[in-house]
Amino acid sequence: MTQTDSFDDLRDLYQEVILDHGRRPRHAQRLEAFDATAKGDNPMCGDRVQVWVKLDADTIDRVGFEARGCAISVASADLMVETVLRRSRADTKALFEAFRTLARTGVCSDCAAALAEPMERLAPLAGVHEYPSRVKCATLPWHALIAALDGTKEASSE
Amino acid sequence: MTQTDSFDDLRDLYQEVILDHGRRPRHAQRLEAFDATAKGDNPMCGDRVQVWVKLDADTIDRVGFEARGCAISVASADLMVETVLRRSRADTKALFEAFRTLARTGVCSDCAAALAEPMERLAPLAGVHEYPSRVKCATLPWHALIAALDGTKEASSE
Amino acid sequence: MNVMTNPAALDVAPLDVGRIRQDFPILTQTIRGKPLVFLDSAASAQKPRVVIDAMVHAMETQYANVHRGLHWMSERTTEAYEAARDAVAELMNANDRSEVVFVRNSTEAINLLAHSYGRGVLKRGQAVVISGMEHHSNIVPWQLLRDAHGIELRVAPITDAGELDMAAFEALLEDGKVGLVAITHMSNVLGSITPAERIVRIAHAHGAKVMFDGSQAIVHRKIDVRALGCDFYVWTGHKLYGPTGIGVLWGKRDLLERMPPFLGGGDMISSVTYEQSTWAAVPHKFEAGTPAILEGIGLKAAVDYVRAVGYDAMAAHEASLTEHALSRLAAVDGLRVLGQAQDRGGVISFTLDKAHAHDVATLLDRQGIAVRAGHHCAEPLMHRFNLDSTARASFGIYTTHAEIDALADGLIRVREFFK
Amino acid sequence: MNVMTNPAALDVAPLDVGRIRQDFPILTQTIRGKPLVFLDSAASAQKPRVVIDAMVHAMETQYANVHRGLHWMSERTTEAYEAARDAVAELMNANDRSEVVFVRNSTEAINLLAHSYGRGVLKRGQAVVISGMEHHSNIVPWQLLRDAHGIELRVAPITDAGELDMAAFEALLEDGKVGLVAITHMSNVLGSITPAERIVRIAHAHGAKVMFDGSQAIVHRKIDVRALGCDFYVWTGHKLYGPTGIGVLWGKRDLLERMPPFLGGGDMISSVTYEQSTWAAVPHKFEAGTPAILEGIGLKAAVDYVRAVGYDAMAAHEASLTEHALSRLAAVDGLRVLGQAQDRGGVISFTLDKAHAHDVATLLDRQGIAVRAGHHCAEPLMHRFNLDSTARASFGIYTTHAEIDALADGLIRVREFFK
Ligand SMILES: Cc1ncc(COP(=O)(O)O)c(C=O)c1O
Ligand SMILES: Cc1ncc(COP(=O)(O)O)c(C=O)c1O
Repeated sequence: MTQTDSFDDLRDLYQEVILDHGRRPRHAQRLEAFDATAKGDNPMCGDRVQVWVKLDADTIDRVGFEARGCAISVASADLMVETVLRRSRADTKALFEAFRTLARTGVCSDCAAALAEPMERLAPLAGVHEYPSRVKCATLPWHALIAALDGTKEASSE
Repeated sequence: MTQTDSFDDLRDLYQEVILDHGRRPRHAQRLEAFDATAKGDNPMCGDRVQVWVKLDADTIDRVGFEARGCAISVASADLMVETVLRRSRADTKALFEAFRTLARTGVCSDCAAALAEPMERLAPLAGVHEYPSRVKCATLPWHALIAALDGTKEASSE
Repeated sequence: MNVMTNPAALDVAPLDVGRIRQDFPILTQTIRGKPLVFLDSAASAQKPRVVIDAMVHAMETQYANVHRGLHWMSERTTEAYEAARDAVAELMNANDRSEVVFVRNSTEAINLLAHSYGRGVLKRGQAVVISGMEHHSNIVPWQLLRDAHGIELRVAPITDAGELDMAAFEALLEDGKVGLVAITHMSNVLGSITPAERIVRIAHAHGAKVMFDGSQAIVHRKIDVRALGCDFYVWTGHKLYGPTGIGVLWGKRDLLERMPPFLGGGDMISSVTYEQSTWAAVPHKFEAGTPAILEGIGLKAAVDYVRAVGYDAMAAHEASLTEHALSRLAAVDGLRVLGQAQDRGGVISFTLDKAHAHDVATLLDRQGIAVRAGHHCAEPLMHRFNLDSTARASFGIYTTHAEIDALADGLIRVREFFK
Repeated sequence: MNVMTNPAALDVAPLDVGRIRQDFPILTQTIRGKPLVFLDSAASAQKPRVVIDAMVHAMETQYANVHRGLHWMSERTTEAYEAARDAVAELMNANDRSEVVFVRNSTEAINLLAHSYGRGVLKRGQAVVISGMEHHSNIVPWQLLRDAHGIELRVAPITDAGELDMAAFEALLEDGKVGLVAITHMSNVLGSITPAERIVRIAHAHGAKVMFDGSQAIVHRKIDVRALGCDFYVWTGHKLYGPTGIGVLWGKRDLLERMPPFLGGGDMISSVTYEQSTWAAVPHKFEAGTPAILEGIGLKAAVDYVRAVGYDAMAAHEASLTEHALSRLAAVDGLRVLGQAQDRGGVISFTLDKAHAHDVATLLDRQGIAVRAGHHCAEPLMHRFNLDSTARASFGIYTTHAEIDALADGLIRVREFFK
């Protein structure tokens, strides 16, 4: 039971990359200078996240976040930041839709080819589709990010 | 189907005496002179009855009633009058209890011996015990009578 | 009398009643040694095997409380329960699944509306219009609202034929004070179907919202809330071959969003502190506490079943039964049918001279035939026709023409008996 | 820690858990290939065969709407449904069956009370006291009452151990303004059982009525409302091994009689005219519309089942499970149990350092173990302990010591995983 491979059954959902980003998120910080910010709130479980965005014209230049929640929501926020940096608003929204499909269904078969590479980074989160209630943990930071880009102050993943 | 004996299945509940008293009640009248009166009301089905009582000291001298309801409630009211005439209040209440048992259970095995003869007159109503909701039709006039004797104005068989 | 459309004209395969009856285990029962002839479906319908099985399957293989569980059983149960909302939304052609609020029954749905729309949106001095043929469940909640909140209650009269008096109805709306029209879509006593689209047009023209009590109508007609154009529509699961304990309030989303909650508690909140709580989004805002989970699952099976049978086939079958019943009953000496609406469903109330309705019901029961007798929770309607009670026969998809013949024959016997 | 009475001391035959488990078909399920370890009974309990069978039997052999039918099916269904009232009255040692009002769940029961007692009997300026460990269902209805009706809401604090602070509680009552104390009989988060008799004594001495939220307590303790001396007691069927969709409000008859109705509609009236309606006698005054008939029938089977097993045996079994669990969990590194009440039932909330409660629940689920995670509909209580969420394991009569070992072992794995 204490052998590493005995965690196989747990690992399919909590892959190493999730554990790692959940434990040591690289982008968990409030930005000093930012163009937009929004909060996300999952009333069903109490998860909360805030996202700050610095833009460079239409391109996302920096993103920081503060999250209070489970490993999945923190890891998802951190991976999200890495995925959207230097992307346009439109690309980011397309990524969100693709990720939402991935999180809900476990695959994103009809995702645009252009998204294939960035989506790879998010692939470790595909396992949440088995847990409908955890899907919201994974998508919550994205909801907040999109809300910030849209100029809405609050998002809910309800 | 039009032969008389084909009604056997209906007759066990609606014995001839019930049909007869239901159709042509002998005591369905408002008394001009009376000592007590009360109404009875079955809100579940809309049956209504009013009973008037003339007393001779402690003895019931005359009873009249007006009923709006089914054959069973009218017949029961009429048979009730015939049963309680010239009886004391106490006897009447004992009869009511005995009748209530009869109507609910179909028998009154532990009825006081003294009641055997008057109870015979009420025996045709025993069949209602198979119809819990019709039991109330049969006991409604009794509730009104007892309410009148007790000086209460209204009774409900709910 | 024009009883709905002629089945042939509808171009649907006629209902195979024999096959349908095999889906309802209870129909093989005997009553007092006679085969059960169940003509009380308007009070509550029998349950098909698929409904029973769906509930049993949930209890035996996947059950837990819903919405907040992160574990397998809870996830699966939540999916099954929420699938009922999808099924209902589709059944009614709702814009959105969030417009479907689950309640216990029609009665609770109307009370919810009387509370949350009545106290929360209507203003003192406004009026609510009901009709002269409402079930108590669509009268009393508005009386309570009237007495507690100063909302006027107006009653649109009905004609001797048992139809809504449309001129009088419109006149009631003329002063512009009416905020809500709450009217039955089909009378549980007369069988009359009200002209829903016209009611909506008139009400909306006068600035009033419309709620239909579809407790009966949903069993007989395909309900398309978008086509009807109404604002709220309520019905009750147990009459649509589903379990007891679950009913539906459908409402337009923006209206539901404007309404304050009704019951407070778990599941309907967004956050709670002692000072203040905030509410979940619709429909959850109106669903406090552990919902009727198993009943939702059973209701989904009922909705699927009804859709598989098909409303066209059901309506045609019932029209044919009703036509047959009206003609057979017309031949019973001393029998009077209450109401002669042009547009009617499979519910027929009647009186028999010389025999009180309760005696009629009991004597029919003696012959294995179940009909209802009484005021049918519609006392004011009874009074309108100077009656205290009627007997009522009502039909479901499993009702046969032979059962209607049994009813007519049974009534002839009752009549002879009381001659 | 003194967890209830030692089973041996109670002199009852220990529960034969193996036999009990055979009564619950769902327990043979596997989750992700692992045997189901269901430790979420406090959210909703599984259903024994007898409950399933009772509901199926009704749907297959005797079903119709209740109370108004004069025919066989309706008479039999009414008897079966009303027998549930007798069973509940006996279970709780009520004075009278008419003191038992059927509602959907605890949440509706409390809302009914907040409406009918709160608006109908309490006066503006009076206060209601709840405690610091209430479920949202016993918070939000009183907030709605406060905001709509000017009733003050007071919160009796709890201690760090998770017990009601009795001195502070009594102090809240001192000014004599408190009309009602509405307090949980057992916390669904901490497992704490509140000192019901003392609460009643203190409240009554200050002129306040007492309602207990027995949603959890009824599952673990024999409830004798006459011995408790309380005025109202509410619980919910689905936690006592019964179906969803049915719950109980018990109230002293004279109090119920003084309360105005809550929902209006069929079955709760005595007579209806447009001008005015009058109400049926209790309990029917509070039961508007077609009740949860099948659920009442299922609840009766559940009550009979629980009584056959016996509360003494159930309580002893749960005490033994709880003791075992507390000692096994104490050995898990970084695990903290919330609350250390002296008197407690089989519900244990805990946190694990390094792992969020949701991750704990998901990782346990991966091992076939169902626990709940979140705020457990008790946000203010969470905040009291500076938490957003905990994981919670809760036990039923079918829970085994081996399942608790599985939980402890599973948690050790989770802890390792997140190390
Ligand atoms: C203490 C307590 N009160 C109230 C409730 C609400 O019960 P229900 O959701 O059945 O209304 C629960 C359970 O959810 C509970 O544990
Ligand atoms: C027209 C109508 N409205 C309302 C109701 C009330 O339905 P429920 O008792 O299920 O609330 C009924 C049936 O009883 C009905 O026929």
